[in-house]
Amino acid sequence: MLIWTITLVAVCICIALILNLWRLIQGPSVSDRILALDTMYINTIALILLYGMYTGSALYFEAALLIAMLGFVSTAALSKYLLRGDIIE
Amino acid sequence: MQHLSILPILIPLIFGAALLLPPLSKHIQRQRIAAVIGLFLLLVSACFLLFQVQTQGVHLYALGEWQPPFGIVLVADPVSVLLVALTSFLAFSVMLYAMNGQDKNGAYFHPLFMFQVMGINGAFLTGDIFNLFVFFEVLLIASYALLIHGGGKQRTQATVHYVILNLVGSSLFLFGLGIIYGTLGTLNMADLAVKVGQLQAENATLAKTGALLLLVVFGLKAAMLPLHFWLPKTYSSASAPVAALFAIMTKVGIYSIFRVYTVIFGEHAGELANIATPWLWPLSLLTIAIGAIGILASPNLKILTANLVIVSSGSLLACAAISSEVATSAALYYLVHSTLVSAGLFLLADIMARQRGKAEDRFVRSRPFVQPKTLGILFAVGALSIIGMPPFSGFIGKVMILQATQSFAASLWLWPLILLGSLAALITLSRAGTTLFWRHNGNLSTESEAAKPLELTAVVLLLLASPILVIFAGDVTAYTQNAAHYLHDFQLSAYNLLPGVTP
Amino acid sequence: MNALIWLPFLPLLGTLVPLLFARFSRTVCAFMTAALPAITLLLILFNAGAVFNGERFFSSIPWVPAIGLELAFRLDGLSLLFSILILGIGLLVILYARYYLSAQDSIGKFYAYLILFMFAMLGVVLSDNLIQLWFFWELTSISSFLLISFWGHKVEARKGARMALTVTGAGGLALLAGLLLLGHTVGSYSLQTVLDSGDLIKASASYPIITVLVLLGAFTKSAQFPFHFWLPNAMAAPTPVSAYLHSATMVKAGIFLMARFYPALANTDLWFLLVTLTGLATFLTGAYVALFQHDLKGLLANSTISHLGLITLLLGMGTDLAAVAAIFHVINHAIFKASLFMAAGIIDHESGSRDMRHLNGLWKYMPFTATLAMVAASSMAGVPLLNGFLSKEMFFTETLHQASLGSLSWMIPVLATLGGVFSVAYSMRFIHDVFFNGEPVNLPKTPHEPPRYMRVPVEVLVALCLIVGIFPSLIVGDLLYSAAAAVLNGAVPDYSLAIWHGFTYPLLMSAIAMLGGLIIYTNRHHFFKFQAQFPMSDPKLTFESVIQSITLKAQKFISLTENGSLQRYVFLTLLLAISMNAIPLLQLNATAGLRPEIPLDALSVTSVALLCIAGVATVIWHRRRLISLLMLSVVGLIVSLAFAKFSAPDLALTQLSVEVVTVILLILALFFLPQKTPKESSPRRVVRDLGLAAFVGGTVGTICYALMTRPLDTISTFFLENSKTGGGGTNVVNVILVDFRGFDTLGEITVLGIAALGIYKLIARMRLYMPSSDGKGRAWSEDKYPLLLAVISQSLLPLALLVSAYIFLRGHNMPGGGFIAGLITSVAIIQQYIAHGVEWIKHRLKLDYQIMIGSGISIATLSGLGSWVFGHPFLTSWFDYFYLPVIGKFELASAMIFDLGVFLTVVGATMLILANLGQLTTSERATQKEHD
Amino acid sequence: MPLYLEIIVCVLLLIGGIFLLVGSYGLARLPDIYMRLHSPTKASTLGITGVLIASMILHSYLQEFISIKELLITLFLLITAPVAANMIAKTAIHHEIKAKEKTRGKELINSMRNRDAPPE
Amino acid sequence: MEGMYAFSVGLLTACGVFLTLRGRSFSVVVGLTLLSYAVNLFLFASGRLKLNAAAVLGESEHYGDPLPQALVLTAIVIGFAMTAFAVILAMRARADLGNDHVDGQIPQPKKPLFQKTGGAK
Amino acid sequence: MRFFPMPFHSIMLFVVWLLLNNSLSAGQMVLAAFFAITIPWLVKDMRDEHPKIRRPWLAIRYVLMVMKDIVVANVEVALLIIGPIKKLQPGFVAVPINMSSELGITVLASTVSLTPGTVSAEVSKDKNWLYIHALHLGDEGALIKEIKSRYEAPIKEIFGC
Ligand code: NA
Ligand code: NA
Repeated sequence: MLIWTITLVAVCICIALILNLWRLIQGPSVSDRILALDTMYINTIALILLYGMYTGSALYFEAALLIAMLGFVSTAALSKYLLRGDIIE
Repeated sequence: MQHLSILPILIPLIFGAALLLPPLSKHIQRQRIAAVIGLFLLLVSACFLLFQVQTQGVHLYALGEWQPPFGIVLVADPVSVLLVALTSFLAFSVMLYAMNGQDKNGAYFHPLFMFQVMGINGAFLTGDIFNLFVFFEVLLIASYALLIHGGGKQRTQATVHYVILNLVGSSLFLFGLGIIYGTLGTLNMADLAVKVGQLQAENATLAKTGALLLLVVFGLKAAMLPLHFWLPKTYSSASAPVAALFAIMTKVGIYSIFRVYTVIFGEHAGELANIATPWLWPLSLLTIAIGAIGILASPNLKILTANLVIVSSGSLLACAAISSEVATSAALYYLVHSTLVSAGLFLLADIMARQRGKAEDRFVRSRPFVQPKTLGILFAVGALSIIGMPPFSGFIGKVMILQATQSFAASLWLWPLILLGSLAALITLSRAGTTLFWRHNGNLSTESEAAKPLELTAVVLLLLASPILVIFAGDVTAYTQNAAHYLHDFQLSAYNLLPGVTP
Repeated sequence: MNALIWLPFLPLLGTLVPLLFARFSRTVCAFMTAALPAITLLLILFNAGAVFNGERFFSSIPWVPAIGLELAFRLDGLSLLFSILILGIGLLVILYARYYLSAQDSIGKFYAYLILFMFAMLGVVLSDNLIQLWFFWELTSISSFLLISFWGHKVEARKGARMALTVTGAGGLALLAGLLLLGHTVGSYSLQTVLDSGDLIKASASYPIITVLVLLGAFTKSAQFPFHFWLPNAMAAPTPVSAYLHSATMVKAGIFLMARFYPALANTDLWFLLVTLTGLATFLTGAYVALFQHDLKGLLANSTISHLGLITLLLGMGTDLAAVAAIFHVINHAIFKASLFMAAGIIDHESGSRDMRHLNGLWKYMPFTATLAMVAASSMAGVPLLNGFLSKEMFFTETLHQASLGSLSWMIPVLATLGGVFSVAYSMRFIHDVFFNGEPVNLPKTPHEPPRYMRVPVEVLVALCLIVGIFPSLIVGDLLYSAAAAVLNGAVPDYSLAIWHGFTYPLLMSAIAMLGGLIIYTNRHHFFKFQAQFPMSDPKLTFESVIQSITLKAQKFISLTENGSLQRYVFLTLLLAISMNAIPLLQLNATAGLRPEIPLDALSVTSVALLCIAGVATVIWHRRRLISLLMLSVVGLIVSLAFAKFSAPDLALTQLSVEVVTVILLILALFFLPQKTPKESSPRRVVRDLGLAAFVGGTVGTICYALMTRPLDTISTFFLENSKTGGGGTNVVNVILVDFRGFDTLGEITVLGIAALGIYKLIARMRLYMPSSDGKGRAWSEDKYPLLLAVISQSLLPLALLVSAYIFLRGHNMPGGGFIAGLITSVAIIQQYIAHGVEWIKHRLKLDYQIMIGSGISIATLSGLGSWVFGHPFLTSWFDYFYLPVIGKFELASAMIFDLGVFLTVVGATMLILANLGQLTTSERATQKEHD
Repeated sequence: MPLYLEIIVCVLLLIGGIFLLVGSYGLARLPDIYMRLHSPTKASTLGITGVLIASMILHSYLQEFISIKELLITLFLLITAPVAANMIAKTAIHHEIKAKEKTRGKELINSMRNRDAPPE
Repeated sequence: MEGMYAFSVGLLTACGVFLTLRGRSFSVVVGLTLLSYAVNLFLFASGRLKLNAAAVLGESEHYGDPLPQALVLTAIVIGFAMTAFAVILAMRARADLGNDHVDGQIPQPKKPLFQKTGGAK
Repeated sequence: MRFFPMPFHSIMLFVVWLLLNNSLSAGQMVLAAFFAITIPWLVKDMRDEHPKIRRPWLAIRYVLMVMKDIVVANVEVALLIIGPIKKLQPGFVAVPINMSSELGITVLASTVSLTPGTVSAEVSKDKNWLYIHALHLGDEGALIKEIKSRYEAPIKEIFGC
C-alpha cells in the first residue's frame, strides 16, 4: 500500500512539475516564471523526500533541506534583480 | 630525500598561499623577496631531483601512502624531472625580470605566478590522468589570471578567447576521461597502459574515442592546427613576464601527448597502438606550415615569437607522431631549447618595446635603443637560436628532429617544412633585426629608460642556456636519449611503476 | 698534430682581441688582431711540408654523438690551400682595413666580425664531419651578414646583407638536408668515410636528391646563376669585406664544397649537367653583366660571379685535369680579385666615388695604385705572364677536351671563348675607363695616392700575380698538387704549369678573347645603347618585392584564417574533436552492450522531459537572457535530482549549492551586460551550428549509452573496502576526496582560490556602466532592501550556519563535507548582501577573504605535511577514535583539518568574488549610454 | 510496519500530494500573477508539510528512533515562503503587471508601487 | 533508463555546444554551463548507473562506483571556478571594450570572402 | 548577556542541532551547546536591533493558532483554486497597521501570507500600511478587521510594541 501510495503521489508531483514547467515557459511575466521556479523547488523537495521514503534511506534529507534553503535565496536574488537590477549593492 | 619529488609542487603551493597571508601579503618588496627565495628553493630542489633520478632511477611518490593504481602517485622519471627543472629555471629567471616593476601592475602577481608554476610542475609530475586534469586546470586558471595582469583592452580581448577555448577544452578533457574510466576502470597512467593492452574489441573502440578526445585537448594546449588560433594573440598581448612563462605552457600539452600516446597508447597497446599518429602527423605538419606563414606575416616581435612557438610546437608534435625513441629524444632536446629561447625573446621584445616609444616592437622605423649593443647581442643570440642556426642550440634540435624521421616518405614531408620554416624565420628575423636596430629616426629619447640589470640578467640567463645547450650537447642529448628510452620501454614506464604487477 | 683541433679556435679566441684593444690606437688594434691569425697561419705553414708529402692530419674529439656530430678536423691539401688563402688574404685585409675604415667606424667591432668570419671559414675548410661542416658553413653566412651590414644605417647595406643571408641561408638549409641524407646513406657523418664511399653514394636512390641539395648549398654560396643576384648587392659592405668575402673566402666556400665532395658526388651525368650548365650560365651572365656596370665594385662583383661560374664549370666537367684547373683558378682568382677590390676601395676612399662615369683619368692622380690595379685587372683578363692567364689557358684546354654534351659539346669551348671576350672587355673597361678616358667628372674629392701602408696589401697580391704568373710551379706547384690530390681523393693526373705550351687551340682562344674584348670595349657605346633598351631590373628591388609580396600573401592568409572570430575557433575545435571522436564509432558493432538496463519509471520520464524541455528552452530563449537563466536553473535542479536518484547524494548536494552561486553570478552579469542578445547570426550560421551541435550531442550520447550498457571492473572495490579501515570514514566518496585522492582536492581548492584572485584582478580596474533602467526601460525600484527580506534574512543566518556546521562535520561519514558546507556558508552570507547591501555588511562582518583563501590552502597543505613528521608521504591521513566521559566515543581525523582548509578556501573564494563585485557597484549609479 | 502507521503515512502522503498538485494546478490555471501567488505559498506549503510529516513518521519507524529533522524543512519553508511570495509580488507590482479585470482595488497597485499610503 | 539518460546527456551537450557557438558572452557562458552539466552527467555515468546504491558504508546493500562521483565533485568545483571567472571576465570585457561580443567588436555585415573573378573590370 | 547575545536563537540552534542529528547523546548535546553559543556570537553583529519576545507563552499560543489557520485557510484556498475561477473575486486591500517594529511587521506580513487567502504584497514606506492581495475578497472591512484583531494585536503584545 505504501509503495502504491508513494507511486501515486509521485505521479501527482510529476504532473505538478509539468504544470510548473508549463507556467515557466508560458510566463507571461518574468514574475510568473520566478514563481513557477519557486514552486518547482518545493515540488522537488517533495520528490526527494518521496524517493527517500521509497528507498527507505535517510541519505536524501540534506538535499531536500538544501533545496529549501537555496531555492529561497535564488528566488530572492531573482526578484531583487527585477526590482533593482543590482542584487548586491 | 624521500619527499624530494613532491617539492616542486609543494614549494610553489606553500609560497603561493603564504604570499596571500600577512606578513607578506601587503608589502611588494617582501613579496618579491619571498617569491625569489621560493623559486630559488624550487630550482635547487628540482636540480636535486634531477640528480637523484639520474643516480637512483625513477622515484614513485604515493600520496597518502595509497599505492598505485589506487592512490595518486607522482612519477619523478627522467622526462618529468627534466621538464620540472626546465620550468623551475624558467620561472626563476622570469621572476627576476618581473620583479623590476611589472609585478606591480595588478594584484596578486606573485601568488598567481607561484600557483602557475605549481600547476605546471604538477602536470609534469603526476602519474594519474585525472590528477593531470586537475593540474591542467590549476595552470589554466592561473594563466587566465596572469594573462589579464596589467589590464588593457587587448589583454581582456585575448583573455576572453583564451578562456572560452580552454573551457571548451576542459569539457572535452572530462568527456575523454569519462570514456577512459568507463572503459578501463582506472586512472593511474601505468595501470591504464597495462589495461589498454587487455581491452576487448568493442571496449577498445570506445577507449579509442576517449583517447582521441584527449588528443584534441592536449593539441589545444600545444597549439596544434586548427586549435592554435588562440596563441598569437594571447602570447603577444600578455605582459612580458607572463608571456615568457607561457613559453612552457604549450609544452605541457606536448608533454602530455608524449606521455599519454607513448606510455598508454603506445606500441604495446594492441588495437590502440599509436592511435594518435594518423591525426598527429598531418596536423603537426600543417601546424609547422601555418606557423611559418604566420612568421612571415608577423608585424611585431611578440607576434613573431608567438608564431615561432607555433612552429616549434608543430615540430614537437611531428616528433610525437613519429613516435620513436630517436624522435622523442629529439623532441626533449628541442623542447628545452625552444622554451628557454622563446621565453628570452618575449622578455627581450618587451625591453626593446619599452625603449622604442610608440613604435614598440613593431617592425617600423623608430628612435634608437638606449642599449643597442647589449640588446643587439641578445637579439642575435635569440634569433639565431630560434631559427636554428649554429652556433646555438636550435641547430642541434633541428638536426635531431630531421634525423628522427624514419621513412623516406616521412622525410619528404617533414624536412621541407622544417627547413622552410627555418627559412621563413631567417627572412623575417633578419628583416626584423635590421629594422629594429638600424632603421632609426630621431635621436635617443630621454623617455626611454635602460633595462634594469636584473631584467637583463633574466634575459641573459634564458638565452645563455642556448650556447650552453650546444657546448654540453653531448651530455644533454645523452640524457634525452635515456629519457626517451625510458618512455618507450614499456617495462620501465608501466610495469615498474605498478608494484606487484608484472607482464 | 693534435693541435689541429685547436687551430680554428685560435681565431675564435681572436674575436675577443679587437674588442679588448679597440680602445687603443687603430694600429695597435690591427696588429693585435692580426697576431692570432698570423700564428695560425704559421702553424699551418709549418705543417705544409708534410701535407705536400701526401700526409693528411686528422684530429677529433667527441661532441654530440647523438647526432653524429664530433669536433673533427682534417688538414689535407685542399684544406691547406684554403686555409692559406683565408688566413693570408685575411691578414692583408686586416692591414688594409686599418686604413680604409674611417674614425667613426668601430674598428674593434669590424675586426671582431672579420675574425669571426675567418674562424667560420677555417672551420668549413678544416672540417672532417658533415654536421660540423654545416655548423661552420652557416656561421659564415651569419658572420658575413654582420660584415655586409656593417654600415647598418645605410639602407643598401641592410637590404644587401639580408639578401645575402636569405639566399645563402636558404642554400644552407638545403645543404643541411643534403648532408644529413648523405650521412644517413653512408651511415656515418665522418667526412672521410663519406669521401671513401663515393660508389655507394652514387649507387643509392637518394643520390640525385643529395646532389641537388648539396649543389644548392654550393651554388647559392658561390653566387651561381640563378642565385647570383645577391652578390652585387653585397657590395654595400665596406670594401675590405668585399675584398675578403668576395674574392677568397665566402663565395669560394661553395667552390670548396663542390671540390670537397668531388670524390663522393662528382663524375656522374647528373653532376655534369647541373654543374657544367650552371657554371657556364654563370660564367656568361656574370661576364656580360659586368661590362655594363658603372659601379666599380659592381663590375668586380659581376666579374667575380663570372669567374666563380668558370670554376664551377671546370668542376662540373668531370675530368681530373679540369679539377686541377679549377683549383688553380681558385688561387689565382683569389689573388687578383682581392687586389682589385682593394684597389677599388683605395679609389673610392681617395676620390669619394666608385662611379666609372665620374672616375676618369686617375692615372695622373694615383699612378702607383693605377699600375697595381692595371696589373691585377690584366691578370683578370688573362693576359700572359700573369697568373690569370695560366688558369684560363687550362680552362680553355679543358673545354676542348670534353664530350659530355654529345654532339653539342662544341658549344662549350665556343661559349667559353665568348665569356673570355667579355672578361677582357670588362677588364679593359676597368683599366681604361677609370685611369684614362679624360678627366674626372664632379668627384667629391681630389684623388690622390692612399697612405703608404694601405697599398701594401695590394702590392703583395699584385706581386703574387706576377710571380705566380711567371714561376707557377715554384710558388704554387706543391700547393696545387696536394689540393688536387685531395679533391681527386688520390691520383693526380699529369699536368704542366708552364707558361708556354706552343701554339695551341687554347692560345688561339685566348687571342680571340683578347681581340674580341678589345673590339667590344671600343664599341661599347653600341652595346650600352643596346642594353639600355631593356628595362634594367634591379635584383635588389625584385628580391625585396618578392619578399614583400610573400609577406603580404602570408598576412592575407593569416588574416583569413586567424580572423579573430572566436566562433570560428570554437567551431573548428569542436569539429575536429568530434570528428576524431566519432570516426572510431563506425567500427562499433552494436551501441548497446550486455549490461542489463534499469527499467524506466514515470518519475524519470518526467524528469528527462523536464530536463530536455528546459534545456531546449534555454537555447531557444537565449536571446532573452533572464528567461534563459531561469531555464538553466531548472536544468541544474533536475541534474541534481538525477545525481540523487542514481545514488550520489554528495553530488546532488554539491550541484545544488554550486547552482545557486552560479545563478547569482549570472544575475550579476545580467545586470552589467545587455539584457538581450541582438539577433545577428545568419540563418546559415544557425543551421551550421545546429548541425555541429547535433553531431556533438549525438556522438556524446551514443558513447554515453555504449559505456553505460557495458559491464566494467574498476579499482573502486579497493576504495569501498578500505574506506572505513584505511580512511576512517563511511562516506566513501568523501574519503576519496579527502584521503585517497586528497591531492585532487588540494588542486581543486587551489583552482577555486586562484579563480577568486583572478576575479579580484578583473574587478580591480573594471569601469562598469550601470544601467539606470531595466531591459524594457523601466526605472529601478527605489526599495533597495525590502523589509521582509531584510528581517527574515537575519534570522536565517544562524540557522544556515548551523546547517553548514552540520554538513561539515558529518561529511566524512555521511554525504556532506567542507566544500558543501563552505558553499552553504557563502550563500548565507550572500543572502545577507542581497538583503542588506554592502555598506551594512562592511561594518559588521570584518573578514579578510584573501587571508581566508591563503589560510585555507595553507591549512589543507599543512594537514598533508603533518605526515612527514611521522615519515609518511604527503597527505597520509591519520584518524583515531577517542573516548571521553560524558561525550562518549568520537573520532578525530587529519582529514577534518584538510576539510577545514577546503571550507575556508571555498568561503574565502566565493566571498572574495561576490563581495568585491558588490563593492564595485556601490558607487553612484551613473546613467551611461549603451555602447552597443 | 503496523497497518495503522501505514495508513497514517499514506493518508498524509496523499494529502501532501494532492495539495502540491492543487498548488501547481492553481499556478497554471489562475488568470493573473497576483492570484497565482496564492497557490504555492499556501497549497504547496501545506502539501509539502504533509509529505514531510509522512516522511518523518516513516523514517522514525525505519530507524527505530524518533526522527523529526524534517520539521526543519517545514520551519524553513514556513519562514521563507511568505518572503518569497512578497518578493515576487513586489516584482509584479513594480512591473505594473495588470491584475485581472474584475480585481477590486486595482488602483492600489500604483500606491504599492510607490510604497505610499493608499489614496483616500 | 540508460537510453533516456544518454539522450539527456546528448541533448544537453548539443544545447551547450550551440550556445557556446553564439557570439555574445552571456550566451557563451550559459552554453558552457550547460555543457558542464552534460560533462558531469557523462563522467558520472562512466561509473554506470545504479539505483539505491549510495556509496555510504552501511547505508545500502550494494554500492555504486564512488570514484566517478568523487571525480565529478572535483569537476563541479573546478567548473564552478571557471564559470565564475568567465562570467566576471565577460563583464570586464564589456567594461573595457564597450560591448559584449566575444570578439570585442560587433561584426560588420561582411562582404563575400572571395570576390568572383571575371566579368567585373 | 555576553555568552548569549541572542538567547532565543541559542535555544533554537540547540534544538535544531539535536533535530538535525536525531540524537540526544551527550556528545551531540555538547556540540549543540557549543554551536548554540558560538554561532550567535559570530553573527551578533550581523543584526539590527529588534524587540525581544516579551510574552513567550502568548507567542506559542499564537504559533499554534496560526498553524491551525494555515490548515483551514489552505483547504479553503485549495477549494477556491479547483473551483470555478469565474466566481473568484480577487482584490487588493490596504490594511492600516500601527506597529513600528520591523520584526513585528514581518511576522504579521508572513502570517497574513500564510493564512486567510491573502498574500502580503507590499509595506508602505512609512510602515503604516500593509498591502495585501486576496484571492477571494468578500467583505473588505471584515478582512481588515480580522487581520488586525486576530494577528496584529497578539503580535504587538508578544513583542510589546
Ligand atoms: Na670613367
Ligand atoms: Na495568507
